[in-house]
Amino acid sequence: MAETKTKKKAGKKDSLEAYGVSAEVALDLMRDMLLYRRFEEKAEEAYAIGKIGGFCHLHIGQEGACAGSISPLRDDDYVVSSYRSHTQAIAKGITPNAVMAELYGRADGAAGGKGGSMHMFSAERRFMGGHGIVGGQVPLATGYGWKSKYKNEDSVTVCFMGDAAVNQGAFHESLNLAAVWQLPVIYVVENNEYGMGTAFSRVSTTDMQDKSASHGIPGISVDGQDVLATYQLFKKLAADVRDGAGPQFVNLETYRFRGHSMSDPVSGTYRSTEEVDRHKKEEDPIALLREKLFAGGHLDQKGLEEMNNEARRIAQEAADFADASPAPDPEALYKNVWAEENEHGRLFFDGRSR
Amino acid sequence: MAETKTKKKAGKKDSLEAYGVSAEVALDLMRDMLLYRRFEEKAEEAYAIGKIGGFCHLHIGQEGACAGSISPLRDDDYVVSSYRSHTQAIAKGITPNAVMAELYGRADGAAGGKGGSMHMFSAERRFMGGHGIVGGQVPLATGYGWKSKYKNEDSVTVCFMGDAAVNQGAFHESLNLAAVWQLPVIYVVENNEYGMGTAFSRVSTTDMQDKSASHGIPGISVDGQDVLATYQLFKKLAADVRDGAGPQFVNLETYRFRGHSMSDPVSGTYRSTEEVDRHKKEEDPIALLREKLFAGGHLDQKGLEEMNNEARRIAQEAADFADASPAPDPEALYKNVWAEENEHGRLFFDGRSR
Amino acid sequence: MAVMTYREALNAALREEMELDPDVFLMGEEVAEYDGAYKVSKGLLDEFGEQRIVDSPISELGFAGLGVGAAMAGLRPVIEFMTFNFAFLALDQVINNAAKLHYMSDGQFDCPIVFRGPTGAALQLSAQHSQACETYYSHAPGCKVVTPGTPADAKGLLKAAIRDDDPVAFMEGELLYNVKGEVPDDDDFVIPLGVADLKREGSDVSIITHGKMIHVALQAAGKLEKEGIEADVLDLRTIRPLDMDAILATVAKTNRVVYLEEGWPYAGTGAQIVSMIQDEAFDHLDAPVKRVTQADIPMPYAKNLENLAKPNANSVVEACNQVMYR
Amino acid sequence: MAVMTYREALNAALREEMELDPDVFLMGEEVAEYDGAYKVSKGLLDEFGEQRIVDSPISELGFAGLGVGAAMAGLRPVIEFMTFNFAFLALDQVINNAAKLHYMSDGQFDCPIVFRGPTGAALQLSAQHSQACETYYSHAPGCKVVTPGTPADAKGLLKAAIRDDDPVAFMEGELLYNVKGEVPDDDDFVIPLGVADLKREGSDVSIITHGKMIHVALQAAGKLEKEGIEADVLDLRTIRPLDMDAILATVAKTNRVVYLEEGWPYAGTGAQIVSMIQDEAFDHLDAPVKRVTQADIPMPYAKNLENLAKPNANSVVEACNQVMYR
Ligand SMILES: Cc1ncc(C[n+]2csc(CCOP(=O)(O)OP(=O)(O)O)c2C)c(N)n1
Ligand SMILES: Cc1ncc(C[n+]2csc(CCOP(=O)(O)OP(=O)(O)O)c2C)c(N)n1
Ligand SMILES: [Mg+2]
Ligand SMILES: [Mg+2]
Repeated sequence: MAETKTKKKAGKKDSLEAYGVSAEVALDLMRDMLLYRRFEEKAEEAYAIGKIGGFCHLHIGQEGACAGSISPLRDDDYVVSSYRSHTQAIAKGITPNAVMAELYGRADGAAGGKGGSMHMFSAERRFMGGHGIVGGQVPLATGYGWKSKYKNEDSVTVCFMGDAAVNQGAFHESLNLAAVWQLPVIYVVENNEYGMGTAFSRVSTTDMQDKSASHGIPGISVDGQDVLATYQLFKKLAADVRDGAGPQFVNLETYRFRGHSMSDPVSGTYRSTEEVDRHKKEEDPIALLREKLFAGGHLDQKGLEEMNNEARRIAQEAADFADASPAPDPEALYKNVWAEENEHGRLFFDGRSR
Repeated sequence: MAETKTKKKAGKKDSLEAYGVSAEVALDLMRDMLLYRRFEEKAEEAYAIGKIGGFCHLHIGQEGACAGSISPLRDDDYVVSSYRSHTQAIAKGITPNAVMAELYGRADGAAGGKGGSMHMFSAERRFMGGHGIVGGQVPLATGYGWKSKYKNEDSVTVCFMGDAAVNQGAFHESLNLAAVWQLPVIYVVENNEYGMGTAFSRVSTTDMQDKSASHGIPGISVDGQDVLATYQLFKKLAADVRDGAGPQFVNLETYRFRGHSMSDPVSGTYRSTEEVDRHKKEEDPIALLREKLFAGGHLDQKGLEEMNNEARRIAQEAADFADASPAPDPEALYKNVWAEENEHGRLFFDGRSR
Repeated sequence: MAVMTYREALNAALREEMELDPDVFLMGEEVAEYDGAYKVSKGLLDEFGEQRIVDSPISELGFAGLGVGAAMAGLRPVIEFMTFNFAFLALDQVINNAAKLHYMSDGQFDCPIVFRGPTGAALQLSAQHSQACETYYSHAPGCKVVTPGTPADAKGLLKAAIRDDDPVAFMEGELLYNVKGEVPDDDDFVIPLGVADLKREGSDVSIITHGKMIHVALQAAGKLEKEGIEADVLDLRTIRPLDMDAILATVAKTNRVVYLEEGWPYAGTGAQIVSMIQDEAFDHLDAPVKRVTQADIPMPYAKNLENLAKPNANSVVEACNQVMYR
Repeated sequence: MAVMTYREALNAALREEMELDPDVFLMGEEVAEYDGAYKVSKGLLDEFGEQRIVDSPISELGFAGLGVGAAMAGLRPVIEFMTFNFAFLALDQVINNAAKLHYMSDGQFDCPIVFRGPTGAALQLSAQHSQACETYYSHAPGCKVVTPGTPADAKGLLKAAIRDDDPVAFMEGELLYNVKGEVPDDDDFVIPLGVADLKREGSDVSIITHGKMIHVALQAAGKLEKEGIEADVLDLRTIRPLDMDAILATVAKTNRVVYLEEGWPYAGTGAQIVSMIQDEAFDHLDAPVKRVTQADIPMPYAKNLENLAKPNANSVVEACNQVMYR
């Protein structure tokens, strides 16, 4: 079933030209990844001092997968994801300020403080959420694709999920529906090798790339730590799908440098410290791109530091913004439960609207 | 992924030897198929005069798939199926009397009249039901396989489902679990080409045989109208699985000669009358075996008529038995809701046990 | 007024709303080529084509979720469950997504989707096919629940449900599809959600009910009439929003109430309504509110057992006698 | 008596039952190598091996159904849902299979399975992760529902649930896992299902509740005590079977009742219990029964909103004042 298999680690030393990516784009990707890293570190810091509550799933280590897959998209394309999606929300155009304010549970957050870490939304930017039920966003994505086709629009939907989500029935039902109706959806597994503490190889006997085989959808693997390869693939796929190529399935190979969520250990139980260290050392998407940019003379240490400072500044500004944003008005509690409060009858049953 | 593809219609003219099946077994299969046909016709008749109520899904046309797959099994093997399972219940050893009495909703039925057409059960015969939710039995089957493995038993589970069931998430989740834990389960699609009025090709872009590909389970196709080929395959598969070969997936190609249930048209809307007639003429499992038995000199017209009369007699006896069986005692209404009625507290909330 | 069946009324509502709004589409198993398992969508494929009347694979979770996504993106899907018994498979998408998305996104996304199909028992379909599912949907804020009992209500309420910007579980009755009744000829006959209907007037006792049970309630009222008892029969029509004013009005009038419903008792609609009545009309009650429900067991197949398990006019009469201390 | 956490009590119950009966096994996400998402199964993998403590793929419908099948075939599975919020995906297997199979097969197959895990809200986990799910399970005959609030109850009831021959939804509280309490040292400490526990005695007003809300109820009773009001606090412990005798006893004693629960109001446990109280103890009630529940909205993330949405001691005190007309 599978068509291409871009080998992991392949091409890491290649020049930008080999990817068909301009220096300008590559530098933008660098800026994006730096921002995602600094942003998540800031969130980590804020969590530690109790500014952020609940679960908080960081994207650190997976910035290449994020930047490379979302940058090639258009504004009117749809992106939807799981709970690990702060940086994807930013990539699709929600301001870091609004994302951080949401993490803080503040009125200026991307969901007015109601959603939190797992539920970022922007109707305007077509970022369709942050979803907390593993696999729950996959049928939704299929619905965005349905809408594009129904309305004869050439918008594309990119649906992110973790590697554990492919074991949900929702994944398989959705891929089959998308295949039958030839919907413009790119289903993307951000394959960071673990679902919480469970290695993918413990819950599947096949390779990730084969997971779409039952549905006749091509499975394509790409090294998500190589942001240029990822960018190149998604640029092509988005164009193909826009042109009617039908649904796609991407095994976006990556690695998470932190624990599953803030309360989980980074390593020690289900993966060794050496394994994590090796990945950090050899497969940091930022370092890998830096090497290429330095080698090609597109960036020097000073330029990098400037970029990094800018990323840091934006992340800090987001934290300051969030901190200054007020808690939601208590009046907001009962707002937006319903889109339409019918003229007649009772909708609430706790005595509030008696 | 798929390993064997026994082409449909292949080998229909072959001699018994080519299948490795003795004349004795072949004659037994003939007897079984005749019984299933006559039994279902009797049910059809009883339904028409209001003796049977609710839904009633007949197996007419699919007798070869049933006899060929269940005959090779042992008593301690598990069989579970969908709502289209009267004849499978008989094949696994429930008496035709008990099956018919269940259809009539009588006290002597296989489920005391509580289950009806869709829910035949026998704990003793390890016939695990008759299930009404499409795909709902597939996780259960996985559980029987789990139990066999857990208890170090060499019993095998055969799980039947219709072709539409492969589009249920339950199917995919189950196959993955069975693959990961190498459970002794044979998942069998009785592929009669339609789910109600929907042709399989309208709801899948891949062949049935590929439906297990995502899970690394081999997909095997066999012509279910050729009872000998079916028997041969299941004999081998049951032995393999008993020996630890792990889960299997069979595309058992067949055709239903009646409507989906008693209230549905046989043809005219979603399939042509010509199509049905052609299948009846060319692919009747009983006629196909008859040809072989006649050609090989294992059976003559007289012998066949005797067999047929015997089948007719058993079906009639079942109807008489069902007719004579009393309706369930009204006291049965509240019996067996709970396996254990706790000493304390209220379990029923309709005032009955206040 | 035209006389038509409940099925025809639903069909007309779908047709009219699809004509009015190109974003409305119908998706489900067998809804197109087969005209619907219960023929509710008869003829619509011819009229609207296969992009808008869509046969789906048997993937309840998948296509319900597809509908939710399409609704978020601006369409107005009508998702048919062949019956609600099969929709347990889709419940995660209804409760965790459809009902919560508007709130979680602080109002950025609406979910104008209708999930419709029959609920409750038909005839001898046994345990897995005979469950009244109202509780699973009405429990969750964010989801509206509509249960029409007559052709007119079916038509007027389905049109309102399709126009509503929230997810609506629209629960029909298989045994109602052939029921005939008058349906107003208005060009655009819409019944707003949240308005109960007094299907019969009387001042001695109130029978409150919803869905197909109104026919049982009316039958019981007929029997009571022969004994000189006049019952108010209040049809809630929609469970969420709930017309509490109408409930309180009938309680104030008769001071004696029976709640009748098709489903199981534990945490059924009736439980909630009893809880509100005793709270808000405590001093009006001359007797405890009695409930009549399905026997608290999975539905059996055998005809005699099934009849014993279902609520009927006699059990309603008996309950009325109890609240009247007769 | 030993003092231990709720988590340790559950762990001990699992260990003891697994030692006693080789057919008991535990399956779920992260239960083995990871010791459980909330560490309830800590150390059990080492003790019982990977055949009996089983890490599963994230396939709730699949592994719940696998458990039901294994139970039909004679094993006694304990299926852990990481939380019940994720079990909507599995509900078809629980309701349509586990709860109905014994009846549909006329008693030929038992389903001795326990589905366990936390229900309800923890801290700031937002709408999809903070739902109290009792209603979905208690509505259906054939399914038992257990909601322990203390370490002792957790241990004694889990042992009873595992030994019970019916499917049991065993609903814990994430916020309870660290709660400490005394647990009897008996060799085999089992609390039978269906026996409520009077957690505090008083004769002025009854607070009836279940699950983690007993702590809120006791807090409220403490506040009331300062005002000279003595509350009976009745912990139902199991919702199905339900100790109606204990409910009627406290109602007869105080004549004033507040039902407190963590979940949504519509068709919640409280609705059912109010419905039964007004029916069976009508003449004992000096005031309508009041209910205190979560705000009728999906759970918001922001700390201030979440606090407003959850039931608390003050709202219980207020309800008590209402039923006492203070
Ligand atoms: C249906 C469901 N089951 C379980 C969970 C609990 N849970 C949250 S994240 C997670 C692991 C998911 O791993 P993966 O899909 O690989 O995504 P990653 O966290 O690695 O990005 C689990 C089990 C859930 N949220 N939803
Ligand atoms: C989950 C679910 N959805 C829908 C139905 C209604 N239904 C019953 S049988 C059927 C068609 C199934 O076709 P197939 O699986 O091919 O089996 P066959 O009837 O051909 O044996 C449908 C849609 C159901 N019983 N369960
Ligand atoms: Mg992962
Ligand atoms: Mg079929």
